[in-house]
Amino acid sequence: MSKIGVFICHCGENISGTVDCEKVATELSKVEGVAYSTDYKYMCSDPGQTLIKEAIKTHHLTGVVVGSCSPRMHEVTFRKACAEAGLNPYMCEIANLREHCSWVHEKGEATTEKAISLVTMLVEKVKKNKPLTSIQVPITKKALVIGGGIAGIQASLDIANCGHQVILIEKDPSIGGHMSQLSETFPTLDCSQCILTPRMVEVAQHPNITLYTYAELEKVEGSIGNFQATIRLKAKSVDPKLCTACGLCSSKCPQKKIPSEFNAGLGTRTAIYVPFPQAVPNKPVIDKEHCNYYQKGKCQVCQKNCPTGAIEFDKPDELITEAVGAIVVTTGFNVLGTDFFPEYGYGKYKDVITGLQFERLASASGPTLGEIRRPSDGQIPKKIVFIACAGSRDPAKGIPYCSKICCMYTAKHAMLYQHKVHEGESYVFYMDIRAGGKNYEEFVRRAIEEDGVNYVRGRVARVYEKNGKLIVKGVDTLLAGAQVEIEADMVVLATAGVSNQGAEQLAQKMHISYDPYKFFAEAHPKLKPVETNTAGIFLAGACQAPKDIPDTVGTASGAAVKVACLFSQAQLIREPLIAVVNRSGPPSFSTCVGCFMCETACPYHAIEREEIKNRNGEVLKVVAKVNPGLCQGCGTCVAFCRSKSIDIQGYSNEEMYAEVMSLFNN
Amino acid sequence: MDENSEFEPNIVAFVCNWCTYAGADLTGTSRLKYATNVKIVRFPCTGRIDFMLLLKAFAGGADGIIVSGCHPNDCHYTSGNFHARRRWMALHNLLELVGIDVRRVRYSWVSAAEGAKWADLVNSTVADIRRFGPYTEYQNVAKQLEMEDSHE
Amino acid sequence: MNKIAEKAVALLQEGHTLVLGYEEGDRAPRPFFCRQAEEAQHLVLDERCTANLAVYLTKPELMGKGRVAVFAITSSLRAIAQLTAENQLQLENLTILTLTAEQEIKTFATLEEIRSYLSEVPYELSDTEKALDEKLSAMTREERWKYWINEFSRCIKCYACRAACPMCYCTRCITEVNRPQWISPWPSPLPNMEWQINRVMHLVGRCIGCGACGRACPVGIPVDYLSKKMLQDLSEEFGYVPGQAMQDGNALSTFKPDDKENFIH
Amino acid sequence: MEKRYISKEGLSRWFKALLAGGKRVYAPVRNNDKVDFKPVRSLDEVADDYVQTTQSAKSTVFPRAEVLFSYQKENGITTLNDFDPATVPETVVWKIHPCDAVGFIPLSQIFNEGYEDILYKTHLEKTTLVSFSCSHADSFCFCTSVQGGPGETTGSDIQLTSLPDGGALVEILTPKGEALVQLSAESFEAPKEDEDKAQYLADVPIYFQLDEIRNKLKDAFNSDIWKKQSERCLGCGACAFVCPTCACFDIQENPKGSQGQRIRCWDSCGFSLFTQHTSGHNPRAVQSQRWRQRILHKFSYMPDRINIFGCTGCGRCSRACPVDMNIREHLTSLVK
Repeated sequence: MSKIGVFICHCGENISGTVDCEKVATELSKVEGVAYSTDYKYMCSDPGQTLIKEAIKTHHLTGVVVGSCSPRMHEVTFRKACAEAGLNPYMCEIANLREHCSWVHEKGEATTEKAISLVTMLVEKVKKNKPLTSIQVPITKKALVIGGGIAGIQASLDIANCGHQVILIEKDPSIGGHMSQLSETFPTLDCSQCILTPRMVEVAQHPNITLYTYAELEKVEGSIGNFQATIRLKAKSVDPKLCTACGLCSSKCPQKKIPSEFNAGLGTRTAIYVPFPQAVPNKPVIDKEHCNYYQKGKCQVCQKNCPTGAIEFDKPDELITEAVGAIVVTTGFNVLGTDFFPEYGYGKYKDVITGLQFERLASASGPTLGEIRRPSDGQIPKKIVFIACAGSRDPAKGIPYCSKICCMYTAKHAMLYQHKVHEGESYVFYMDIRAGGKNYEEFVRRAIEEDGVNYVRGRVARVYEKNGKLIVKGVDTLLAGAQVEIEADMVVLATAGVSNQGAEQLAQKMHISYDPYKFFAEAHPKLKPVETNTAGIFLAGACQAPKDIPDTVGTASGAAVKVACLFSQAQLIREPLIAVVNRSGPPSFSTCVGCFMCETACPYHAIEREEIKNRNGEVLKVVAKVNPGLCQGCGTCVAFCRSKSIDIQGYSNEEMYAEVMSLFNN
Repeated sequence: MDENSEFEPNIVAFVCNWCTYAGADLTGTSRLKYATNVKIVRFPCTGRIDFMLLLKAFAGGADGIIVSGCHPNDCHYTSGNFHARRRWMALHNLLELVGIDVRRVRYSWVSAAEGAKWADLVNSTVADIRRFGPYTEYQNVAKQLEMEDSHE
Repeated sequence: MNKIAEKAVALLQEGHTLVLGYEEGDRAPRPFFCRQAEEAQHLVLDERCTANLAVYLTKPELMGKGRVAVFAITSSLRAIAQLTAENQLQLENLTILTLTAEQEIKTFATLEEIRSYLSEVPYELSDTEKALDEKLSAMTREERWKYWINEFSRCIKCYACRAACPMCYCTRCITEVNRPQWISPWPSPLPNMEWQINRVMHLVGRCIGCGACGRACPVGIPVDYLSKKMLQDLSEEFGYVPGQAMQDGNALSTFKPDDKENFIH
Repeated sequence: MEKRYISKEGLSRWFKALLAGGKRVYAPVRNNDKVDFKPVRSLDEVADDYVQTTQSAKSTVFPRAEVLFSYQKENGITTLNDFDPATVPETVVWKIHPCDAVGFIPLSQIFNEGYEDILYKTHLEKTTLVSFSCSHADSFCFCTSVQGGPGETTGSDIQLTSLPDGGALVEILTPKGEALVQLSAESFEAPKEDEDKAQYLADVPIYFQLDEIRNKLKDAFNSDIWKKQSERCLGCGACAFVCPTCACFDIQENPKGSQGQRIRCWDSCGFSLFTQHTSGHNPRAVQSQRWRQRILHKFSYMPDRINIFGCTGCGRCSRACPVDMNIREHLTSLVK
């Protein structure tokens, strides 16, 4: 038999100004199951809370309803008070008499009647409430960071510096990512490698970081606090323990014409190679696709030349499984490749290049050692055209979004060109200049005003070759659509940033959401910018959307903090307001029939499959089970389940039914 | 009409905790006034709202129902409101098929910032239901235990 | 011996423990459980066979542990495809056969084969269903309410509609849930309607439109109209085609961010 | 038993008199292809040209749902409103078939065995059964095999046999029947002496010997036949709900705040939930056990205990079954 206590707060005069609180308390005392009912000036005050606590003890209350301000204000306060008096906090409910009643209605009988209804509703609900206990999930305090670009590096270092173990995996032979390919960085024009490489070394040497390069995620099982990640360590064909990085193998390798990924195709490399001089780890790998031995069965020149016998052909990939408590995804982005701009002649004319290729030309470690030279003939271009928004903001190209970084790097490119080719002329075709960021606008102004870059607002319609020149045809929309034609020596396309190859498959492996452009989706675009819908999996950097370095590093540190917060707890404590699939004895075990349609209804992939077995281990039934670590308590599955086999604690079918039907009891 | 001018409809609102409940809180803190006829039931998410509760409310004697939650793309749980919307699309269609007065169910998106919209929603719903009159058509059938009464 | 019987004998000899088909009944062919070769001669399969045999496939006590063959008519195939998508059937334990328009016996090896066969047989309302639809669509809202309440008031809650439906395989139906008692168990007009609304809502994106519910109703309430009409009204928006399971789940367990409605303001 | 003749006009006059007396009159009414008992206001509404109504007339005496009592609690005091016999109206069931009328005999025995069910008793007392002998039968009818017949008068208060002239031969069987005749005594004439009721009765095509079947049933509990017979049974309640003798019911609560009703409503032994225990255990876990129960209850347990069959041969269950579970066929197959 329920013994419910009802406590009506006057909230000074905020409630009692329009609601007859005394009458509400009196009427509620007549409701079946109400053992005690009273009103008081300030229920949330110390004496008010004491009143509740005393009543719980004196009247052996089984439930409490406080008629006061919004539960969003003081639900926690009153539940805590109940807990202190020995009543399960989830046996306390709040009727919103202030925001939903006294403040929105005039003084009068109808307002008091409504208040009585609101409290009665919660009395009927609390009669059906069940005591709940918080959910405790153990945590493996080790994080997995996927992707060794600047985001992954930053996140790994932050987590590691908090004293937690980190496993960092990178699919390429070296960490560093796109940032290692950049020349200078905006808006300060400091050398990218100069600021990055110390971090790369720090990662390699950090006692809390285990680095696996040339490694990819195979699969993930488990949930927040307790993931099992299977990692594929791709065979490098070189034993890093024996290799001294002397470089003899590379210099002897007969395959010398492989386009270098690091140089964005502007240089070449060998089949056994270190991607760039500052690579971490600085040990070569054999690119099987281009290696004579792997492709044709003979060569082995590297093996013959290796002084330490480090070459190990035909070693298979290795799969390792690591238990981790959290995952940070920092797999970065890519830039649009060839064939995408036939109208700009990319892929057709050697001197139409991407922004990333320009970075390599401008980089001191690049194929031209930092001199801006045309790929076609090595001449220094006298006139150069930069085309912004190459693909971006172009729904016709399927990319309606802004790639965000192009305005800034284009300004930087033009500036670098002007610094390196003093007599050169540079033009930038743009749609809008988006230079929102600290010192960004000033940077663009400097390019225009100090370095004399010509900014032309308009789109380029076509680029074609004529007499050894690249003719850039466009319009200047600021000059009322005047036709512009520039005879350029080189054209640089600020191609759109797109999601990385394999992003979709990776998302599916981890059960995280992604947008139509295969960028990974945040749990909330504003308030949960580094979380995913899967608890325990976080995002940082350009895998979410194109981002510049400051934003990337910012989100990486943000994600690292989320991981550190999780790891700072002895156990993960969660509110028990989660869904539960019923269980009963044999022969049914559960009323769930295992249609698993709830699986797709759940935004959090919290529905798992449980096999119910007999003593001989035979599977009798497969039923749904809610992972309490993943469930966020939205209850979508509850309303969806046809047999009502799933219910949600705190908002159960019985509770909600009683609350609603109380309105119609008379 | 005149008989109904005195009629005070009984309306129940099923709202989500994160948007509409908070929006209604904002109506309160903004001291915007609205009719007393609507009582709010708080759900974690519109995705949680069982369509049977709507039918039960009508059977119990509700003259009108408001169902409201976060705007599309604003769901606290990302997609609960999208699931809810589909469910309502199906339900709405079915209720029309069997001749239930769907004008009495008002679906809305009210965000936590739309305190004024909540007040408007309540007031316009109350005004509409007052004009439609009590939902006796449904309530009379709800009272019938024996079937023979129904078709005479 | 007809070729259905011959095939059944062969199936039994191949090790099937049960061949599910039809035999002559009092008014029309009825479901028949052929477990012995001697019984196979009773089997028939023609356009008079309307019962949806898929309803039996989810009853373990009838199916047993052996291999089962089923002579499936089009609606049974649709049900089998949907039941498989709902994890209720393991196709590897089933041999599914049908009689094609050319009167050939066709055996399906995979779900994809069933789906591709079904995609050649578009689903649409019959003429009588269209006539009822026209009649009801022409009614005012109040007339429709009177019509259906009058119909539902004749319901005796025998649950033949549920029992005959291949998609109603829950071991505990919502009507049997009593905490809370969503639907009053006695056969009064309103609980009868509530039951039908539940039944139809539970079939959204799942109903395969076989009409078994309507045929089963002993008092002749056109309950199948409701689920079929919903199927017709919503299939386009929800992208549901009977027998062709949806991409990533059920119509009501998935969504499009740009789902179109005109009543949420 | 008195015999009379009533002309077509007399019938019409008498029927008006019944209604004028304030009685509730149930009669078969056509609704599309189904005919069922409904309250009527004129003889024109009454259907003819059918063999059998979909449902029996038992709901007139044993309603599908009925309030046993209601209660309310106010200011701590609970008031109980018990079933009030005075609220039950005088009722005439017009044009039921002999197989329906005779069905009230086993029903009464079930409801009165050891304890008199006041609701059932009151309903039956206030109900007068006007049966019409059968002029048509179909292949589902088998009344003659279960001790009945198309002109069987047991259970009826009055039996009419329709004559080609539109009038009817009247057999007044009980004082209740006599009272009904008295409402319009002038409409009744002396019967024609040479009129032979038998010539107007239907020829029931199906007949089988039940004795042998009953003998077989004695040891049939563990037989495999139930499994075989019930294979296609879907487990719905159609057969039980259309049956004139099925009497199973459930007791349910209809609470609303601090008031409520206790309701009795029909139930069926064919439902899996019927015997399910709270623990989850179900002594009749599968449909074959439930089918066995249905047959044994009607043809073995009832005759053994209360000396009457739980079947009147009306054939409704066979007609209503969505999968053609023909009871005659299953009974006769027991002895094949």
